[in-house]
Amino acid sequence: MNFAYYPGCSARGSSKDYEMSTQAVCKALDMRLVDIPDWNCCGSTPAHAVDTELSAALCVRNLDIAAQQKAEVLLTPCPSCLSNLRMAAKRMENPAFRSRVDELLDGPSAKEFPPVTSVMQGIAAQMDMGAITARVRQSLKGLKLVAYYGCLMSRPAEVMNFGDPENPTLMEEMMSACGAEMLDFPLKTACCGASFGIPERPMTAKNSGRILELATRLGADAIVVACPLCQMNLDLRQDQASAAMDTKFRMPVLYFTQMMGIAFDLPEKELGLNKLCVSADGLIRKLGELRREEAAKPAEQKAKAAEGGR
Amino acid sequence: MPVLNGKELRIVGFLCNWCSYGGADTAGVARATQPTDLRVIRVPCSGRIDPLFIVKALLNGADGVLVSGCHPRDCHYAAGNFYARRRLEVLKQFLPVLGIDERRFEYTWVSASEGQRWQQVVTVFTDRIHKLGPAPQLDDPEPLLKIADMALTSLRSLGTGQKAALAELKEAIKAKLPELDCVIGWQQGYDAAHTVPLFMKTPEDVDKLVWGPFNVNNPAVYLPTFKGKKVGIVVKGCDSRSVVELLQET
Amino acid sequence: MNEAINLNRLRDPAFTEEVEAHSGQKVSTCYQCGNCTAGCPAGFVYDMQVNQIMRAVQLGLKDAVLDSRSIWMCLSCSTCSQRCPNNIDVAGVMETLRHMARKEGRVAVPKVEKFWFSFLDTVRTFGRTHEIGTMALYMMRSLRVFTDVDLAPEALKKGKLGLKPHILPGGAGPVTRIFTRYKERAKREGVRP
Amino acid sequence: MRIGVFICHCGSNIAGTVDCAKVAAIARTYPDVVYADDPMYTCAEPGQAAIEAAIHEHKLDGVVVASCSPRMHEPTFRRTVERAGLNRYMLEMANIREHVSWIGKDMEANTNKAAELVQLAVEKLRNNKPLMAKSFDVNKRVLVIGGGVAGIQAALDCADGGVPVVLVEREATIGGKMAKLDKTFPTVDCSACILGPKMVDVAQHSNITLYAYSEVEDISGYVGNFTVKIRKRSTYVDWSLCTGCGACTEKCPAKKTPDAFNELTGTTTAITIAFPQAIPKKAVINPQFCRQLLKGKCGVCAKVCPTGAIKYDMEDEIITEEVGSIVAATGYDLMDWTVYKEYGGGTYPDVITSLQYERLLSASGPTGGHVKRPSDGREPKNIVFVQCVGSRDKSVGRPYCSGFCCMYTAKQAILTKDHIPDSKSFVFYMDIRAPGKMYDEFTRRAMEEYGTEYIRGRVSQIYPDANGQMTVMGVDTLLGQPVEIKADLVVLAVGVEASKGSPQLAEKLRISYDSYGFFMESHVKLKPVETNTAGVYLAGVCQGVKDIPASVAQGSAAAAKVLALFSKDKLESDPQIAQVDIRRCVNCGKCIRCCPFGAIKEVEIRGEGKAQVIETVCQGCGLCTSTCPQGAIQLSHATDNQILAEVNALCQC
Repeated sequence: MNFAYYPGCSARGSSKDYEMSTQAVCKALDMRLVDIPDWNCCGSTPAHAVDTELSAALCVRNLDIAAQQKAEVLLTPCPSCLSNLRMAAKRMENPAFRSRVDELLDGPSAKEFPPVTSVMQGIAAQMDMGAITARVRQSLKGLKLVAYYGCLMSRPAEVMNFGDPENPTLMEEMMSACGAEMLDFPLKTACCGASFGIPERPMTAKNSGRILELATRLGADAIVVACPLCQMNLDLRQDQASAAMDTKFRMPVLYFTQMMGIAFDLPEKELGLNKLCVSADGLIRKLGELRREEAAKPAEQKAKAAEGGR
Repeated sequence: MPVLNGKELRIVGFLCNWCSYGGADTAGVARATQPTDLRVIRVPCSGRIDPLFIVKALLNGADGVLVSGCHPRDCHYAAGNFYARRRLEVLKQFLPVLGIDERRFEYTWVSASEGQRWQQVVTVFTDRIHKLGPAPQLDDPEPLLKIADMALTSLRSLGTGQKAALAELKEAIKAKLPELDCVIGWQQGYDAAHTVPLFMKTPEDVDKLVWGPFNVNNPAVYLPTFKGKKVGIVVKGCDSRSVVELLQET
Repeated sequence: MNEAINLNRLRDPAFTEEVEAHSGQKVSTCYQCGNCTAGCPAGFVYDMQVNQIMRAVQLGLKDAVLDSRSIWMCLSCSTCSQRCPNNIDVAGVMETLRHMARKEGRVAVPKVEKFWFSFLDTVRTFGRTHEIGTMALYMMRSLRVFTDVDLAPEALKKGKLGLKPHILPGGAGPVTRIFTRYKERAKREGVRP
Repeated sequence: MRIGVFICHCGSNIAGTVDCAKVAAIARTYPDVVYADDPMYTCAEPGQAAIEAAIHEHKLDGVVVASCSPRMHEPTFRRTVERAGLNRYMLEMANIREHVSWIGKDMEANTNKAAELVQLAVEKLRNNKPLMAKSFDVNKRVLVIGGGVAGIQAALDCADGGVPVVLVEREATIGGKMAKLDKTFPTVDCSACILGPKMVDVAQHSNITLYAYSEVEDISGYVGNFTVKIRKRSTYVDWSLCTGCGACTEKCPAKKTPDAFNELTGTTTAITIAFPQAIPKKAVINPQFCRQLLKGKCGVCAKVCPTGAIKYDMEDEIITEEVGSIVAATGYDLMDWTVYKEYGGGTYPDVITSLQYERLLSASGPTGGHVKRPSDGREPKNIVFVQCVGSRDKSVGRPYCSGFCCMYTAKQAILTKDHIPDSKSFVFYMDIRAPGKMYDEFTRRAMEEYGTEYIRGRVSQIYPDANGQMTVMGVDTLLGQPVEIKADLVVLAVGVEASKGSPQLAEKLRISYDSYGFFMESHVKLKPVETNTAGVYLAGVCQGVKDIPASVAQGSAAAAKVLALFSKDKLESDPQIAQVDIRRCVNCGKCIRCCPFGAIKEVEIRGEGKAQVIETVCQGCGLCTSTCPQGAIQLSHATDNQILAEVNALCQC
């Protein structure tokens, strides 16, 4: 089944791996993601920080394209894009606002926009957790993971409707469906420092630091994320965070799609694991051992049984 | 004849003693300035108001009539304002028949603490009446009054259903229940002043059935969802029409 | 700095109303419990804490608010809005203040705005963001040449920084036009784009 | 008819914007008006004397007073005319203050309006008839609902006043929330020690019948003659045999039963006695956990019970009591704080409610009075108290202040220091509300003598830091800085709400309640104990949050109201009720159906069915009057004729 797809700019750059794994996993679940043609940047934080109407205009252009495609729903992997697109669509309900935005566009925008949703919710809507479990080839059983949603995924609640804004659980459900043990992570919706990594590094470093510190203390094998910016701040900037907390974190930070890919036993190349700054090799190795032990167990038991029989 | 050589119009207010009259007092205590046209008649409850009073006032030279009672559910007498709401709503529809502009009559709910709201209600209504201007005067309203009286008598029993008949009704339903998939009715909601739909499948369900002024919603809306099923339904007179409609449609 | 604020003189009720109008939030419902500040991830770099901003808005202390660094440091993570006991969208208020400040050309933390413009400029020229471009522009604007250079090689090695910009297949025209129209309108309305 | 009219100046309140003399002059022109005057203060002693004098001098048989709202002074002037020998219903009032002088400045318009309102009153009065109140007997027994400290106080005072009391308590023991407290502020004396004796008095008082583990099922009747159905829930123990020896509780194998009395901080047995000082001290079986009742095999308690009191087949019992008055004292419950997901929503064992903490402090509690963390039983060193959890918080629908949290938090901080001298307590507060005798001094002591750290601000998030501690992210708004505290134990001062089922009880009592379930008093300031239903009174938190002294005071106040009511052998019914003209009544039964109070019944008069009003039940709403197609049933003092007279007065003038 085909889905209109808005990758977002980072998919072409800082989060190539997210993009790759998303494509791979969705393919594995026979969901084909088709880029809407000629899409442009949603403006991200800077746009709406500078001007709501400008930000809306940038988003609406994409919504327009999706509308022309007669797309039933528009999927995007990036929470930041998602929240911008949804916010824009919501604001456009106000006629005054709409007309001011239309002024900025080449022509008047479509009356109706298709609903936008995250790839994660898209998958959840397509198939229940059972179906995901059914697709698992290499269970994540024995891996201790924490799900980190960041601040955009569930807030503002009325726009994102992503379950309890203080305690979303969709990612946990998906990871558990893949067999992983999910630790309760109180900071799951805390902010990582967002796009301030460049202009105000200490702030980002400290916030990411808090998150990495708690995950490390909880004894997590990895943090699972769904946001390119979070991933960048926690992974690429992990050393900066370490410095800020004067310690040395070694915490793999994977996209939930990469984790699912591993569980589905998709080739590592397609998941872009090599693009992680904090390597996931240790994780993969641990998983391998776990599965081997498991495979070994029945043999032992047989052996025992045999002895018992004698 | 215009009051104060045209400065004022004749506006009569019927206020229930417990909420709205108190609200008007509260407005006074707060020195909330209001137009001077309104003259208030105090009644124990909005349910005491006979629509005939209003028609009489309007036919005898009042330019506007304002009725105000306790907010629905806050009635000092539990249910009085629900009866009032029914009657006054129908009255609104009926006034044009008597050649009275229905905009000259309004009913609302104001609590004893809502002084500001009262001020606003009076101001808005008075403005409205002033926009409409003085009401056309009849030299002999009596014949019209007679018609009104006859017509309104039928209004009086509005919503006084059938409590007595409830027992028999329940029996009747219980008797029929075996051959039906379900019977739709009302049951008490989260408090005595609210009802929610009741779908009766067992005799125990039937005992939950209630009847009274709080049976506001029209149960017929649930009929389509039972397409192909054999269902019974308890309706008010007005609801029965929608049932008929549904029958005609399918 | 710490001398008494003359509330007769410095107070600007119109400002409070303007903020409430633009943000659609009732600032007067804030009773200063400080929950916003308690949860704010950026608070430690603020010059005025969120609750103090809200207080200043209530009092109509326009200058204090619009010249504060805080409104520029806000991460827009909405933690404050989420947990406000009075259901105030505090983040929304912060954004409104940011817009008002910009329109009046008051930018307490130029580097942040510089970064935003660097980002938006790449969007304007290419239609999509371009990390290297953004960074280069920002370095020039802010003269902070060494920003994140320590990361660049790592990122490059991982192929996470697209070296060449990805321009829209159909050309960046449509997007550029959006910006142009925006700038023109701002000029017409006499506000700073 | 001879009518006297009195236009009150009310100082300048009315005279300021109404020409009272002119109104009086106009009034003299109205039919039947033989006397009109405009005194300075009609309600004052000389003013009333003047009315009496005028009645005698001018042989008046009706009086119109134009002054303030009748809701204010109608009773006053009714007494006045009564003193002068008139029937009290031969008085009418025109409200020319709240409805005229106070809402407009235009002297001409006001004067004209006042005059018309006076005419309105005169026309009404001309149609008035003297009404005689009927009297009926009072059943001098009282029902007290709720055995908390307020209910106990009300019950004891009534009982001491010689009134037989029926006390109904939902739980297995009386004592309510106070019985769960360790110490009480501001004196820090032991709660059980001061409440215990009162509970014993209840048990021993010859005038008190106690139904514990029971609930009010249904209430009918009216002031002086209520009929109450009480459901005695099954305890599976015959209390007439149970001696409270506790043998059963020692032997019961179901030891994992959650302990409701200890706020679930500990476990108990399936058959249990709430606590040592319980009244009545009787065992109760919790059917959710009793193996005999669940699986049908066990029966240990039955075996060990020396008196054979265990009855597994026991069923609920409905008891009917006749009383003349009712005191509602149903108290409160804590709001469901698990909505605060940012505080863990109840998932962190070391984040507990203040009431749970009371149990941890209490010697009769699960830890024997040694403060231990629920998670690992360790003694906490850093304790954080968070106030206003579920109070003053619109976002969770609890905008009101719970009143006593500030005080008990200070108390708990002090007790914590007593229990664990090397501990440190922090209190997050928004405002300290201590307006009571020795209250503020008490909170000061917590800070000054016990070194409790008070921090002004709310808490944004609480989470376990995986090192066995809780991280508390708060703010010090006075410092203008976020603050963070590593805590071993966090105590939430959870806000209160009306106890479960309050709205349902209110419906049974036919009293109103606010949107939070608290019962409505009939006047916020002047009738804080009465309700709008005659004979029903309120005591304690069921009417609004208040602390122990206030609850006790209101308990006594309610008792005083009951005793005052019972001081008369007969009660007078309000004669402003509906009356049936049997000549017109066609027995259509519509009035019977519409009456919200079931005050109309069908009777047979000379072989014909007729409607008849039960005078003591009729509340005088007049619904039947506007319903009767025949105009056969008329509400005295607001008959069709009287109201139409007013309408005509307005329209013809």
